[in-house]
Amino acid sequence: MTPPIEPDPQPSPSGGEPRPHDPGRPASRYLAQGVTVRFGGLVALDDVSLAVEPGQVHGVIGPNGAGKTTLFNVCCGFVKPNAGSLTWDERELNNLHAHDLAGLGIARTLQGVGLFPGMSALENVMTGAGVRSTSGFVSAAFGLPRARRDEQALQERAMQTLSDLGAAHLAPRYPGMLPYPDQKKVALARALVSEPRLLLLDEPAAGLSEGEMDELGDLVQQLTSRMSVLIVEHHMDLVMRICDQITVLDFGQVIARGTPAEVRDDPKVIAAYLGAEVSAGEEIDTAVLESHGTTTKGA
Amino acid sequence: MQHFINVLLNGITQGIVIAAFALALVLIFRSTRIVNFAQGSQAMFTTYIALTLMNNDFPYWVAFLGALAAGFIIGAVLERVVIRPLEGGMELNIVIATLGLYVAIQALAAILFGSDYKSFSSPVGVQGFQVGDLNLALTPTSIFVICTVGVVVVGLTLLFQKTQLGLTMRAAAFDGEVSRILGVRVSHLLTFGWALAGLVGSVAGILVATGSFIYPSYMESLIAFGFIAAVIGGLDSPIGAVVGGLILGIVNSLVSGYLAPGLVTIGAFVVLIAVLLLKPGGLFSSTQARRV
Amino acid sequence: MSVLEIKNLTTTYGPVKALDSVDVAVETGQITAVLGANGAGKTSLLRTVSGLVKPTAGTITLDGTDITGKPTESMVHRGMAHVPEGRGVIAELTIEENLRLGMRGAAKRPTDTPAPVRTLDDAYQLFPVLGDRRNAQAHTLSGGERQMLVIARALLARPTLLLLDEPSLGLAPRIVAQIFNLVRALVNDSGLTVLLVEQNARSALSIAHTGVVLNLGKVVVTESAEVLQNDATLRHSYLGF
Amino acid sequence: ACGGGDGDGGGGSDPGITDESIKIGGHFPLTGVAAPGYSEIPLGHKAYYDFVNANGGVHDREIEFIAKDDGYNPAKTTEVVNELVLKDEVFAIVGGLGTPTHQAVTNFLNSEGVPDLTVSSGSILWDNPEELPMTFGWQPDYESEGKILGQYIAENMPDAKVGIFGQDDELGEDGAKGLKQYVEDQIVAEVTYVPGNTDIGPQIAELQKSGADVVVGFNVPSYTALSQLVSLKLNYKPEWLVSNVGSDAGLVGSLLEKFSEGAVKGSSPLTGLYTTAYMPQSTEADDPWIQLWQKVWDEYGDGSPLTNYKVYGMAEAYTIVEAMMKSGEDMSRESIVDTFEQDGGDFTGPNYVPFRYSEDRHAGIGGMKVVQLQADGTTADKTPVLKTDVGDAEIEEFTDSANTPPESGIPSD
Amino acid sequence: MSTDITTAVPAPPAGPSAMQRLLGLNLVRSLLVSLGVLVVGVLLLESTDAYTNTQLSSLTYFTIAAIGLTALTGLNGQISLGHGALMAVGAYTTALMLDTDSPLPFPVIALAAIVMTSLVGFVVGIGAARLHGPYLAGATLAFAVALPSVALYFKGTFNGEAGLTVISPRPPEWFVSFIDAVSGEFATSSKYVAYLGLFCLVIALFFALNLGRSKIGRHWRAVRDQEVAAEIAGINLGRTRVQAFVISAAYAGLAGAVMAMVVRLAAPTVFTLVLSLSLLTAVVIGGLGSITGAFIGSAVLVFLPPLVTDLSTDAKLSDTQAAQMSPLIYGIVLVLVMLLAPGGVMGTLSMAWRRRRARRQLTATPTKKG
Ligand SMILES: Nc1ncnc2c1ncn2[C@@H]1O[C@H](COP(=O)(O)OP(=O)(O)OP(=O)(O)O)[C@@H](O)[C@H]1O
Ligand SMILES: Nc1ncnc2c1ncn2[C@@H]1O[C@H](COP(=O)(O)OP(=O)(O)OP(=O)(O)O)[C@@H](O)[C@H]1O
Ligand SMILES: [Mg+2]
Ligand SMILES: [Mg+2]
Repeated sequence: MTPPIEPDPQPSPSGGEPRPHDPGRPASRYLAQGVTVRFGGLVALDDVSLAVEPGQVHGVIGPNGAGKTTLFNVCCGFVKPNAGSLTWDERELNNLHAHDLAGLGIARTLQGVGLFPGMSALENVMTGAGVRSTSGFVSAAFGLPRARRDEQALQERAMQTLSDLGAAHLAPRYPGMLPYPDQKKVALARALVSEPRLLLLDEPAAGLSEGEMDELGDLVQQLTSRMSVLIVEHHMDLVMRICDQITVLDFGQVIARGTPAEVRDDPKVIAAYLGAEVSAGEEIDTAVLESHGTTTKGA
Repeated sequence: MQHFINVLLNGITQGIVIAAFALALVLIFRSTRIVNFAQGSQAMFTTYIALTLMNNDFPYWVAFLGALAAGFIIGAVLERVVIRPLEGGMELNIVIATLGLYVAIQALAAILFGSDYKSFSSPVGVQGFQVGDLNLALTPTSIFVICTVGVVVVGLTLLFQKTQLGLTMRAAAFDGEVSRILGVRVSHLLTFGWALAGLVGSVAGILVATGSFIYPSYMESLIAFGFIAAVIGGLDSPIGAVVGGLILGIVNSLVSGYLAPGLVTIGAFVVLIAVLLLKPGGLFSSTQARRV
Repeated sequence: MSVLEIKNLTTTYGPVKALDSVDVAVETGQITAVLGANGAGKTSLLRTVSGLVKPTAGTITLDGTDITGKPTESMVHRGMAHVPEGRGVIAELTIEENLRLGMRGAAKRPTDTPAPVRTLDDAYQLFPVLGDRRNAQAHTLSGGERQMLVIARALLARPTLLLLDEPSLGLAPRIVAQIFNLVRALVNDSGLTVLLVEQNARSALSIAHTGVVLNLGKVVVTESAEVLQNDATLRHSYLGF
Repeated sequence: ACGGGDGDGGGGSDPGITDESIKIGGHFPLTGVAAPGYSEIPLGHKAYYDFVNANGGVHDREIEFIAKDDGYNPAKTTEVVNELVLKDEVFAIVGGLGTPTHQAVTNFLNSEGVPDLTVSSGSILWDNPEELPMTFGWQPDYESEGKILGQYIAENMPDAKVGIFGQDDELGEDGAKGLKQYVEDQIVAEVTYVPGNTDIGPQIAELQKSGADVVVGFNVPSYTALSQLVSLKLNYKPEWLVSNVGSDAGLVGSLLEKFSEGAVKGSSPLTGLYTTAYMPQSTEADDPWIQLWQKVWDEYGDGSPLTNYKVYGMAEAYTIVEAMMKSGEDMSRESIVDTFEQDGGDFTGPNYVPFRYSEDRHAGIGGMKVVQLQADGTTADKTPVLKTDVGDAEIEEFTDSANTPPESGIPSD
Repeated sequence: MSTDITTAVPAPPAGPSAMQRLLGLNLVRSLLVSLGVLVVGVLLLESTDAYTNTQLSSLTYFTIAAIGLTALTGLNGQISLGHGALMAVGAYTTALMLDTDSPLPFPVIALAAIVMTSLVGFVVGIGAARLHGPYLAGATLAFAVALPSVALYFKGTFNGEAGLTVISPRPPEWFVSFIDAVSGEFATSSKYVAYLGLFCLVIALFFALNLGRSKIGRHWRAVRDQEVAAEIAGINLGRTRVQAFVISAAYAGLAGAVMAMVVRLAAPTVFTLVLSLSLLTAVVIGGLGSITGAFIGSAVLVFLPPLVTDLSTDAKLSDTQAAQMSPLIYGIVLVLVMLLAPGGVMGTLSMAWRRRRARRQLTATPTKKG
């Protein structure tokens, strides 16, 4: 049933160890193949495959509990799949750990915001890029110039990332004191500061107003010049507007994939996820109500 | 053979007492998510109350009940006066406050009751049973202790698993705000949780004392072992506390009987680490929360 | 008649004024939508009403009784159920235990109040996924599944006044539609009153009778939903669509 | 030290001594696990000094005694001894209690030149005049006691299988060392316990398994009571010999009384237990020394009953007062140490055997007798008073008659 | 002078040159603070009596250990109830190395103590890295209770219950003449030990200040605050936790080395659970995460008990009663501090300061939403 994923359009460059991270390189393809995850008896993901093409926004949608977050967690090493493989930079990611992500040029935001409450916004962002500074323990302990230079460069970059998102003024403030959308900005800056080539966004629009959501959409589209984006979202307006490709999950299986237009009209997707607008929903409810005989049938 | 049986029996009786104390710790942990270092001191204090009653010619059972009542009240009062105002702050603050109570109550007991040894008689005998040629390290007192702890565990398990009260206590402990929204009287339940723990703690205090001696710091070694047992058991489960206590008691006894008494604490450490390496949340932990 | 009357309500967090002299009247059997940008004070309004936060000034009257400053615990028995922001499941309890806690609230309610969700089975029928997983701990649920659990739990308390804080957050469109329909059906059929906080103003107004717009803790508009939906100027200036 | 010795007139210019007073202090576990029992020793000291002060003091000087709590923790011992020496500026440290605790301060006291008198511990460490010229032991050392018990077993129970129950420190070790000199080949089991761990079931079970029918305990009193209880639990009934430290019959007996079902009323549950005595015990109401202590305690104590710990404290205090008396009007730190070395062997306290103090020995009481507890709570002598010493010193009978207390109750100069 | 390392907020840059100055200052500031402490320490030691000197030497080792624990608990969020046992490792190492006819110079011995303790800390840290909250507390508590038994078991090396006595090092010539020059007094070995403690403290302080403000400190805090986010940012949770534990152990080791010389003994009874618990107490009542707090908390622990005892004796209580008053008051003080100043001394001060600033800002500019 599942449409097969076409073979890799870019032949692997010959020889040479893939370098862990090189922001100069064009984004590459992220491939998940045959991913299966079981929690006890529950099959959360069943043979799921997906390919994020360079410079594209790839959406994952599906009903609640379909396995979207689980797929995300597999993609970034929080959940070990029972079967399946991940490929990135023409290299298979065996035994992926979450802390390897940053080094691989992959960044992710969390459902919710997950900022460090005990640090200023600037420090939060700096932490996002921390792994890239090379100075070590000794220079830190002695406060050597080398560590100082590193910190300085890092701070500048973090500042730059914040200003790119129009959030420079937040730098010295603590997350707890920030309004929700500002927190989301800081969280995004923290993901972007490491200059990733693949960005994983888990429900980034949750809790945003429509205006803020539009802003987010524009931003994501701008990012595609530098990276690919994999996004999980329930706001169809946003998804349909910004995604190049969409994968639809239901009960852990891929039930459809294609462009927004293709997916939107897929009857399976409508049945499982979008729902046929209000009238279909009404039936469900009245059924519940009637079963108790409490209905006095109005409207 | 007799030696092995006796080392084992000794381990079980020691373990069951550790378990009783661990139970009290688990109760507090369930209701406040902290470890109450003052538990031992509270138990010691109520045991002195029982002793005072007994010295005034009240029978053992009256003294026992008196201690339970005192434990219940002390637990409730401490929760209201000291713990309640600290809730919502850092966990460590509560821990430090309980450490303060631990020291202060012990000092108070020394001032009020004196710091010398006092013997605490047993309602039943302290002489071991003899089966044929076998001298068993088992006395009517140890059977009394085992039965009492058994009753407490069964009671607690039923309370938590089968009753509305138990359900609301657990809810209140895990998420106060949501529980309040659902109409659960969280503040009363937390107080009740401490009171109940105080009561169970005083059971442990008396059981340790029964057929032995007390002095203001007699619960000291039990604090560490009780805590270790509770952690082994998973901190969250009454059954876990009992299993943890028994494991610890038996291991201690075996180490003492077959290796060297000096290695007992090392044995306890090794067991604890072994358990935690296999299950970082203890043997009977249920929650291994989803992180993302 | 108003079930819930909020007069001159002011709530502060330290120096921050989250609510500033708010007046809202919620009519019996109606859906009142509270709208506004992030940080406008919507959640604070609901939390103050259900007693989780103590107001610094003002009164809240429920069915003619002044409930200002009354403990949250008593609200369920007065017929109020609160679906908090952010999926307030008790993660360590099982799904069924969560629901049973909800049912406790119904115990002290008059039995003759019409209520569509009275038993665990009703809840499972409403959201079958909950039934399938009834003995699983709630933390294993996905984000949306948790939201369903919380809504079902609130309904089990047989409330007359339902406070919903962003119920659509993280739910699939189909479920959002289902829930909104359910809410409307409950209001129509059993006389439930709903105070609904929504980020998604468009869908909220589609089921609401009245809309209240908050901005920086102040009520800036109180209008019928119809007017709000149709008045482009109002929509643009306050709701951003 | 800054401010040291200012305003001190009188005999010597040493700290802590003026025309009117002599300030001395000691460290004791007044709180914590070791407090029960041991915290009574300073009470004994205090009562006796009060008695002396009320009767004219030492050469018209009042003795001011400060007991500081160290909780049996050497780190705290260091702190409180620093405080006593540097802040309170005591003349001498007396009765400092415990081996590990006191060991932490001996070097300091000796390098500061502070007399360190009558250490309350039977370790042989205090007898080291070369390196610790200011330090003096008081009670018999554990090794000598072990020897005397060993000889008694070898002579009177030659076929016995002997088990050792020892505390896991120098009390148990030195005691066992002495014991083994005489009964090495009779020993069938040797177990130890760690103070603080009250679970001694496995150890007693081990002794029972070995078939030991005589057990020698080098332990503190609470463990005597515990070992009796555990033996009862195991139906294990060997002959018990318990070192003096652990045989406080009054204390242990009263502890056990509640558990001794079926025993004859009023009889001690410890009846038949062997131990040693190096001075009269609190239960010997007829002994003139005990009568003195009782009188002192009745007048200057806190109303609680007289115990062996208090007797111990008073006896130590007696030694201190005697040394002060003998040091004369112009006592100094140097002179009191001299007195110990010159006259210490002739001190007239309640001890059956004199102290071994001399210029090259700083060891305390040099012997004891083996006694057995009787049903009426008294003791019966099983050996004459025996005198011995560490190493391969012979055990000899000591025939001099015991001292009696002076009429006044205060040693003369 | 702010030595608060948890809330080191890098100021937003105001142009590169200003920032360079600011960052450059970090090292300078650590140096200045450390030197300041050194000078104050010398002044204190030379202006107080011999007894206060010994209390100050206790303060040095206590503070060193408290700083290490502050780093672990305050910055990395790991609770340790086992730091007393780690100090034991340092102290025994020191005692063993001093127990020869010609012992190595103290810096070498201190270094050895640090290395030994770090190794033990590494092993414990690996076990601890997977554990959280009360489980970690339980494991470290078991460690604290167990380690002293090693000394009891291996009697041959560690001399059992009695422990190893430490002969305080004799003050070298130059030190005697230095003290003579400063205060005209004769330098005792107690004074020498106090100075050694002070030097160790200053060095420990210098490193702590640098680390706390560096990338390393930031990563520790990240792991403390939000481990999932930290992990995603590329921080290896396990390695970072072990690193924090080892550093913290190194501090405990140094503290143990100083303690061995101050107490003049390394014995099991010195390193009881109580020591570990008092360290944690010091860290919390001073103000978790603040180095100044570690100083204050340690000072409370060193100076309060004797003070209470003295006051009680002055109030005509008997020695025994006075001795029991001390823990009673101490316990009550702990409870009261937690009730009245939940952020500890430093936390409460900085909170008051921040609140005042916020209020001032608020009155200056009416609330505006971004
Ligand atoms: N640790 C776990 N143990 C048991 N079941 C789990 C666990 N984690 C996830 N599940 C289950 O796996 C399924 C997929 O969950 P997942 O969180 O991936 O859904 P989702 O698609 O992200 O849903 P939503 O849109 O509601 O966030 C759900 O039914 C969930 O309950
Ligand atoms: N516990 C709190 N402490 C301090 N300030 C708070 C707290 N809760 C909310 N605030 C502040 O009060 C104001 C109103 O917040 P509230 O959560 O009520 O807004 P909201 O309209 O529900 O926003 P959202 O759409 O993000 O849920 C905001 O400025 C917020 O930062
Ligand atoms: Mg999800
Ligand atoms: Mg809100």
